[in-house]
Amino acid sequence: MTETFTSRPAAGLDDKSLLRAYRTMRTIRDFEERLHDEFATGEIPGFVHLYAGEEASATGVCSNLDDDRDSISSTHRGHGHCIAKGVDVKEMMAEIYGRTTGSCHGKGGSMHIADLSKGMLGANGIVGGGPPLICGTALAAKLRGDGGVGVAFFGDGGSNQGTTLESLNLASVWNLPAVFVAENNGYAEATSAAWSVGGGDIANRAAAFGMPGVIVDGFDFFAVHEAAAQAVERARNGGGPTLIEVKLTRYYGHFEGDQQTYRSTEVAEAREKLDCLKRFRRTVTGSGQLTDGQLDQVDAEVARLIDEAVEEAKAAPQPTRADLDTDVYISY
Amino acid sequence: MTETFTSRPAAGLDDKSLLRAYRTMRTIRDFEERLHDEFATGEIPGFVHLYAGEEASATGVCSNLDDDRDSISSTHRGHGHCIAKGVDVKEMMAEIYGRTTGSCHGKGGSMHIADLSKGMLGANGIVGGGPPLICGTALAAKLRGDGGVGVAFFGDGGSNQGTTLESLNLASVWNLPAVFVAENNGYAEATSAAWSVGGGDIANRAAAFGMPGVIVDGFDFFAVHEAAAQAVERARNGGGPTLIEVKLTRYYGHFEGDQQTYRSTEVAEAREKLDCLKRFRRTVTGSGQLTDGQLDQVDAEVARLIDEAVEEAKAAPQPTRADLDTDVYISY
Amino acid sequence: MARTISYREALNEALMQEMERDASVIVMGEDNAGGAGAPGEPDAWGGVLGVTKGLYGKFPGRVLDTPISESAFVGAAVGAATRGFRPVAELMFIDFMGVCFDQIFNQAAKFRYMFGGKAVTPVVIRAMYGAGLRAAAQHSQALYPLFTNIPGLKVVIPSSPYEAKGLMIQSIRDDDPVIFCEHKAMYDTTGEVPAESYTIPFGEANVVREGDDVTIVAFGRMVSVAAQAADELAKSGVGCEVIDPRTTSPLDADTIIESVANTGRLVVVDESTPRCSMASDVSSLVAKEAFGSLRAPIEMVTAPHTPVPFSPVLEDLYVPDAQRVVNAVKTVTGWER
Amino acid sequence: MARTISYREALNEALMQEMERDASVIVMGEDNAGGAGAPGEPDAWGGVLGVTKGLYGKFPGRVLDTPISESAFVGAAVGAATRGFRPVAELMFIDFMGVCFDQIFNQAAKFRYMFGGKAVTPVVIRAMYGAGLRAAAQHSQALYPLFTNIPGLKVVIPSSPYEAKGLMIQSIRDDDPVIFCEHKAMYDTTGEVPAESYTIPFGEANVVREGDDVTIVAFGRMVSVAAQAADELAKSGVGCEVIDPRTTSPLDADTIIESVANTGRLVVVDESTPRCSMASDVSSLVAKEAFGSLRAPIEMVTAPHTPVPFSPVLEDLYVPDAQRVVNAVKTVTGWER
Ligand SMILES: Cc1ncc(C[n+]2csc(CCOP(=O)(O)OP(=O)(O)O)c2C)c(N)n1
Ligand SMILES: Cc1ncc(C[n+]2csc(CCOP(=O)(O)OP(=O)(O)O)c2C)c(N)n1
Ligand SMILES: [Mg+2]
Ligand SMILES: [Mg+2]
Repeated sequence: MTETFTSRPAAGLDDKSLLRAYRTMRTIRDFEERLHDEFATGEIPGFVHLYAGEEASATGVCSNLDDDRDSISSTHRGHGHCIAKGVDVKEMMAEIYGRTTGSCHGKGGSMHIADLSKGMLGANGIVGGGPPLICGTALAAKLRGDGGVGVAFFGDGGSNQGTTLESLNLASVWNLPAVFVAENNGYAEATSAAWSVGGGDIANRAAAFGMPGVIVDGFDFFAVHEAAAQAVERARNGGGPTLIEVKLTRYYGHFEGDQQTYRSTEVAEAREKLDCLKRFRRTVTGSGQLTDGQLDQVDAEVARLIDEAVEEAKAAPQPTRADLDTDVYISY
Repeated sequence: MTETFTSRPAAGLDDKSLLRAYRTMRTIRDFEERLHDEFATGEIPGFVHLYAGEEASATGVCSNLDDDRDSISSTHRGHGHCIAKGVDVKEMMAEIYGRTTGSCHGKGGSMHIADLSKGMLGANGIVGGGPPLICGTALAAKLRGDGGVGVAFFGDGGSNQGTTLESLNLASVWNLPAVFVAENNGYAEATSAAWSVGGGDIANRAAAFGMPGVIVDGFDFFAVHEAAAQAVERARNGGGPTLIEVKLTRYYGHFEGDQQTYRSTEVAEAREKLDCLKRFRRTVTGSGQLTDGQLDQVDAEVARLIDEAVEEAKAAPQPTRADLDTDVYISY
Repeated sequence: MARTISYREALNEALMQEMERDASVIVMGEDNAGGAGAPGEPDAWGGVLGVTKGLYGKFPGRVLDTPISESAFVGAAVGAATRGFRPVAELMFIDFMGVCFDQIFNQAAKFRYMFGGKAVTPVVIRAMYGAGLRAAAQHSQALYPLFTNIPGLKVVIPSSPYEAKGLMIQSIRDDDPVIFCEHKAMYDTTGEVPAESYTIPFGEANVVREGDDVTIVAFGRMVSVAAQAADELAKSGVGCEVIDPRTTSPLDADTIIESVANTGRLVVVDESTPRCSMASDVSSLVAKEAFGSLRAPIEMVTAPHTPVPFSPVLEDLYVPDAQRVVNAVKTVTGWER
Repeated sequence: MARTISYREALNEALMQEMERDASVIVMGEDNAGGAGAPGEPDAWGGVLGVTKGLYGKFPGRVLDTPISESAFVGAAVGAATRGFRPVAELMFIDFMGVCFDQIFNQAAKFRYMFGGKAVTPVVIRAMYGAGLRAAAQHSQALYPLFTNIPGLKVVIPSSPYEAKGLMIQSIRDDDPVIFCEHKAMYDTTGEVPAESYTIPFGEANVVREGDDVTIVAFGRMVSVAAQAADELAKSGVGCEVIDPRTTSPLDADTIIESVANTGRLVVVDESTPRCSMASDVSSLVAKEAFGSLRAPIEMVTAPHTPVPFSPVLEDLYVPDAQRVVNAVKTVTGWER
């Protein structure tokens, strides 16, 4: 049942959609690169897991989703999913700095950025925490009959967690409008996916639970977009869940501070030869749909946005004692 | 990878082994039939889940196992596994009656009968509780290098529990000498396996985790024995885990008291046409290896054993207040 | 109009009425309809002990059977709650929390705080607790202290059919995640219950009976045990005030403290094991907030620090009974500084 | 011979020495070797915060990396323990208990009792607890009360490098299941630790400092916070007896009760959330067993009933500090009946 997607031409996306996709990927990249630098200064508290390198996955999938009826769950490596699902970038940055202007008022931090109004159910500090939740949002959409889908992102490491595996089965049995996106970046912390994922490809697990499984090249926005489009379409039409395995590479360590002694040249190679942003640019300028100038302009705008986001975050107020015990409950 | 086993001739088993297998199956059957009757009198406390009808599974698998180096985990429906792994029948009966002479001094009851000295890690009240434990006993055997194997029995319902699915993966990744035996009796409580097991056959899940999967007819002792023999052999030789799906039927309700409104004639049919004891008898007398007389004698001996077990259990002492708080810890 | 019905029927009626009233209420759990995919009738079970019986017949699309995968379906209930539904998920035995606790305590319980006040997660998780059915160590625990420890959860323990119905309706309407603990040995207990819908607010204790000599705080099934002890003690002239907090989180501290201010003595009766329990929780509250009123040590009547034994003889010794409560009251009333 | 080493090094040394001494000791967890299957060095990580660093190099077959599947590998540790091994499994963050609690509390903890005294399950589960690293709500909890509630588990909370080493060695040699709670913000804390192997028995509190005015019971990282407060209070002539119980289960009740018999006042300092906590547990113990000695209400200094906030400002307010302990002591010493 497992099928491999390869790159296609711009797959019928109009200029506006292409520009939007590029802007999203560029925003994620710059957001993460900047965090990498800022983290090194010691000013950012806590654990930060960067999504740089994996942009085509979140963007390719979420470019098929609506703000309101569609929802996603994410992981500890959640910034890319948040941005792709439309969470405000400045609020995200402020959250990572722990400020009251942050998405979560400074109470969540990098690992818990959420925006339920955008159908973004939160980054998640628990590996395997998201897939069960997505069974619920997909169920809600199904019961409501609004054609909505739920998408669970998880890693190769997360594909071994019982909660994830159970969710595949539940989604299949309930015939839910759900899409499971396994982002296989080759490692869970320092542990190789080639070792930890019994059975080889994660996509192979789809058949075990009665759903289609596909593998896509995570450097190729178009391949991801297309695979997700088919899965989302199937889900919206009552055809049930799909498991998509996206193969990709993370450009930084597991978290900021990781010395990455467990891998060597693959990142440099990926950055050089496979990078999703470079490839996207080659494709759309090569086909003549967009010009380098258009893309350069996006780059400039995004750079400005990120600068502002960091500046504003640093200037934003910290929470105060009064915030400590609010919002534990809705009613007390 | 999924392969279906069908019945074979007596598969090279000598008379003694055949008689032993028959005795085991008969003991399980009589034990359970008698419990069914005794439960109706109201004298047996708690929840009792009967294994009647499924005897060929426990017996076929455990006839490949040694007392000391091999271990098994079981389920809420554990009597058959216990008997097949050599737990003392009288102690089991006494345990079910809650007496001090019971396998667990009356503190465990039907759902927790264990005998660690026989490598029987306990019936288990938690669906999916056993497979992780078996990863550990298999690991112990592997580290010790004694050729031992660990066998986890679980039901169709249990095949959907995340703990079970994780264990399949861990056993595969660690290349453990483990055998996973999914006893698919068609139902988890009132819920049909055809509905709850996404992906159809449970054996299909083997490939997802990188191990062989086979399906066997659970009414056929020889098919189970043979499939298990191959899996155990592979495990002992460092070939890693196997998933065996045994298809069978439970003759009584989920637990004693279940009205079974969710199924109709299948039990009567199975009892009549498929029954493992009848079939075994036909096979071994048909091939001339054993005579009806020999088997009848076993029947008589087992009947006596069960009578005595019940009698002795009823006469055995109850625990007393002094037992209430002993054995929580080894050292206090 | 009040009729005499059972605890089970009271719960069933609460679910039925709320499903009728509010289309966003959905119910899910193993065999909650019963027999999904089976050839027999679709409502074959209606829950393992019959609490959800008949719901599927009335609201077929809104009562969902589940595979045995508590993390997935409890998580699904949580997820659906964030999207406008009011799911009631059945964990069956509270002892099964161990295979799905993450979705409860790290997800549902923390969303609102972690997301800066922006999440609404009105999920109810029903679970049977308690000893008495000879169900042994993995099916008899009284684990509400574990949930009470977790900020973000509300924990409800109804002590009678009347309480069961009103508290269930409140649980469903409440916007926070609720752990609803049903004592499995009480399903056949009967009592007066209004036919119409009503709610009982959280965090407001019920003073089951008044008295001036000793305050007894008891939870769930222990409320009737405490009341029985109080009856007994009344014969010898000892007046017990029996308080049923109804919810352990939030806890009605004021009612307890006021009562102790009057009686000067406290006994807490808790079916759970003693360490980090509700018995210790209420004791510590009073030792801090009402110390000046206390005239005797605080007695705790709990299960022992052991798993629940199977043997009926041992299980009967395990569960606190009226005699032990009487003894505790005698200890505190007989105490001289 | 004692050297100054860190809490992390003390733990590592304990593991190393026990693995050397006893071939049945094995270690497992996510990246405990580090980098299984990766092209780099095999001991790339040695645990996420480096506690198991170097073990794989010395004992390659006995240090196992695991997939992210806590139920399976914690259960595997439990299973191997029933077959003659002494596994030390790392749960990494104690907050991850929610995905594997069943194997701990329904399996390991109950085997001995449930099987009538016939099981031996010497498993150690290491887990990091506590706030301070800005790791937010799902990576900062102090969940030891949940384990303390469970009969059959022993729960250890070392408060210094010396305690860490001795208690770890004892945990490995102990025949019962042990939950070993390491405070992640203490890994770099240094102290004097003997180079040779030694054990610290369970259930024997350490009187960290003596004093006659107030008893302070504190756990884990809170021991140093309490000691700091005691230093501060000593300046104004208030003598605090600071007690580190070392293990919450078993709990050394006698030492606490004797101390309160002398001081008449108690403050409990507990990093966990307040409900059904160790603060409440110790308070209730004293309110029952040492009431006659008590001259003031029992104060509890705990985290608030909220998830752990990410914001450094809020997290610093969240964790009990010396000032709050000082205030509590002043409350109890200033109290007049
Ligand atoms: C239940 C649980 N176990 C372990 C961890 C610690 N942890 C955080 S991220 C991670 C690796 C995740 O790997 P993967 O799923 O492949 O995602 P990636 O980091 O590669 O994006 C681990 C082990 C956790 N957060 N939750
Ligand atoms: C974790 C957990 N969930 C639910 C239950 C309740 N329960 C006990 S047996 C059972 C059905 C098990 O079905 P299956 O695995 O097919 O075994 P069978 O009863 O058919 O032998 C259920 C739901 C349980 N004991 N543990
Ligand atoms: Mg990964
Ligand atoms: Mg079954």
